[in-house]
Amino acid sequence: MATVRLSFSPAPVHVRTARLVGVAVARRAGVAEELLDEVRLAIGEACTRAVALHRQYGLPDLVMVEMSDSDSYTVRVVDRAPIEASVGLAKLPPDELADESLTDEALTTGVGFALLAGFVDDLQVRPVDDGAGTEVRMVWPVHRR
Amino acid sequence: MATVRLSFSPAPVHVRTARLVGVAVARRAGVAEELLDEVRLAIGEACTRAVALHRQYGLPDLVMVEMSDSDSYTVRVVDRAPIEASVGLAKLPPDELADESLTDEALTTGVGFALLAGFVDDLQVRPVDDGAGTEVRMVWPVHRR
Amino acid sequence: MELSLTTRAVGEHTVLDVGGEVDVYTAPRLRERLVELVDGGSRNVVVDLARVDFLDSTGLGVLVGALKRLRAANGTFGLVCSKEPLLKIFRITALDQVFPIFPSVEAAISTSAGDGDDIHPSA
Amino acid sequence: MELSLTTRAVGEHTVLDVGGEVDVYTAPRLRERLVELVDGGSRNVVVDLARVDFLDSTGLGVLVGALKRLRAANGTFGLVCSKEPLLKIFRITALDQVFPIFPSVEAAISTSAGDGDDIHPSA
Ligand SMILES: Nc1ncnc2c1ncn2[C@@H]1O[C@H](COP(=O)(O)OP(=O)(O)O)[C@@H](O)[C@H]1O
Ligand SMILES: Nc1ncnc2c1ncn2[C@@H]1O[C@H](COP(=O)(O)OP(=O)(O)O)[C@@H](O)[C@H]1O
Repeated sequence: MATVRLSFSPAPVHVRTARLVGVAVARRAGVAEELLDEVRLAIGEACTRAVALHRQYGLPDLVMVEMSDSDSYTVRVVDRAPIEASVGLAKLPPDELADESLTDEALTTGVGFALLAGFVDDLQVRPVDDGAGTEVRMVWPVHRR
Repeated sequence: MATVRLSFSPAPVHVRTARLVGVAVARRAGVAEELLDEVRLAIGEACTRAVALHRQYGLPDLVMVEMSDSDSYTVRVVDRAPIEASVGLAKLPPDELADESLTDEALTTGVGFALLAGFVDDLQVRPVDDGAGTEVRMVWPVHRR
Repeated sequence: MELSLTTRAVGEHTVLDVGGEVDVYTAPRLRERLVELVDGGSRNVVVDLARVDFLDSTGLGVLVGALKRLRAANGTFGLVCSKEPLLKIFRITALDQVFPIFPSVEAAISTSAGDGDDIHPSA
Repeated sequence: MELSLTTRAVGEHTVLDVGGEVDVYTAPRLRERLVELVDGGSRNVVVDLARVDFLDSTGLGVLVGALKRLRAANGTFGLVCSKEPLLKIFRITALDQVFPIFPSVEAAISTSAGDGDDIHPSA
């Protein structure tokens, strides 16, 4: 199996491609059927966040999703935005969710993070090793056939 | 739209992922529905050929498929095998196809090339610019919505 | 897969039937339609999510936007959803505490009909 | 999508019903099955491609391999295919001049039955 890497221009339509590939590769890697909805949602959220950041900072760079399987199914979503951007990742309390003062973007970001954190048991968000950017790393167990 | 790039370890299963992505991106790029079977087949053949070459030469490098759309839908499939390998690309005459002396690999390669040449009007096979490898470049028209 | 949007009037209510995938690519169309409804005078809006296959944070953000807009206009906003995977998404984001969520269009309509202040779930 | 292989006996013939995608990933399983059939004594083999959704050069290579194997064993080998997109693949590769291709299993069986030498299409 090893590695499948998908890189795409930061446009919403390609987030669909990333979900499609992420789930197809997960299925083949042996991720349990009942986890695939969560894999789809989590990869979608991580990519949506990356695309939003690239657009916000006007970055034409491709967003990268790397899927690999060895003992587990590991998905890394890498953006190239300045690190401070990842500070937006904080779970919002319910009473603030529908608050007038909260912008739509902040709400969507907070909700996106809640979904990532809620659906992915093994989640890491960290700066990339080289240059600007953040990596969202998600790991799911696989059942070997 | 711009660019979607898929890179994968040289394993047969990933050729399926490449077909899936290649057709999904083609559809969104505005390639006519009646061309999608040919796009699927051609991308599959180009990737099958690249995977076979990497395995033949024992190359762990990823095979790369790049899809881009501007005035047309352009797909580049890039392998990293020595250039002499692309010499295998020759259409076989019918009376040789079932000949005993023809190896299974040679037959499959010949048939694969016949499919590529037969289904893709705008096809180019050329060495990559940097290092070893061959690029199979296929172009299909798009209808703008 | 593609987003489908169908509107129908049921008494005082406007029911927006949503189908397909509501994500970062299609959510802008949902937002547009909801804004149109409110601008067109709808004050009691029910969004039926029964035929939604996929909903992400962008879609949820659009629904919260509609809730706020109707609240500001003294209207009501309710969601219809009975699929467990989708309900889980509302629970995980705590948005089940923000939206009135009903198991059927009938329940949504009978609960919030004419009750302009009841924008919060009664539970 | 996944490859499906079902074998049945019809008189002197063995009909192998193939479904799904026959490509670089699944073709080895088709090859294995065909080798098993010939090794198991089948001499008149008909491969029904009616339920095949996708066939690539690797799949075609496996079919040619079976043809050669049966020819060497003095048997017959025929394909059943009536879908135009698939027929086009045989035409483009000139393999329509190599395989006997029939519009139905009945036609395949009645044409090649017991005729051990008629491995080439009569056209
Ligand atoms: N992210 C999501 N957003 C909206 N609906 C979803 C999502 N994920 C799954 N669903 C819905 O859940 C339904 C059932 O999914 P499935 O994985 O079969 O769960 P279950 O086994 O609980 O029925 C799907 O048809 C889809 O409509
Ligand atoms: N590469 C292929 N190998 C085998 N069958 C194919 C291939 N491409 C298409 N087909 C078959 O052709 C059928 C019809 O394809 P479609 O694109 O709808 O063509 P048409 O419009 O001529 O019916 C598909 O269901 C599939 O079974």
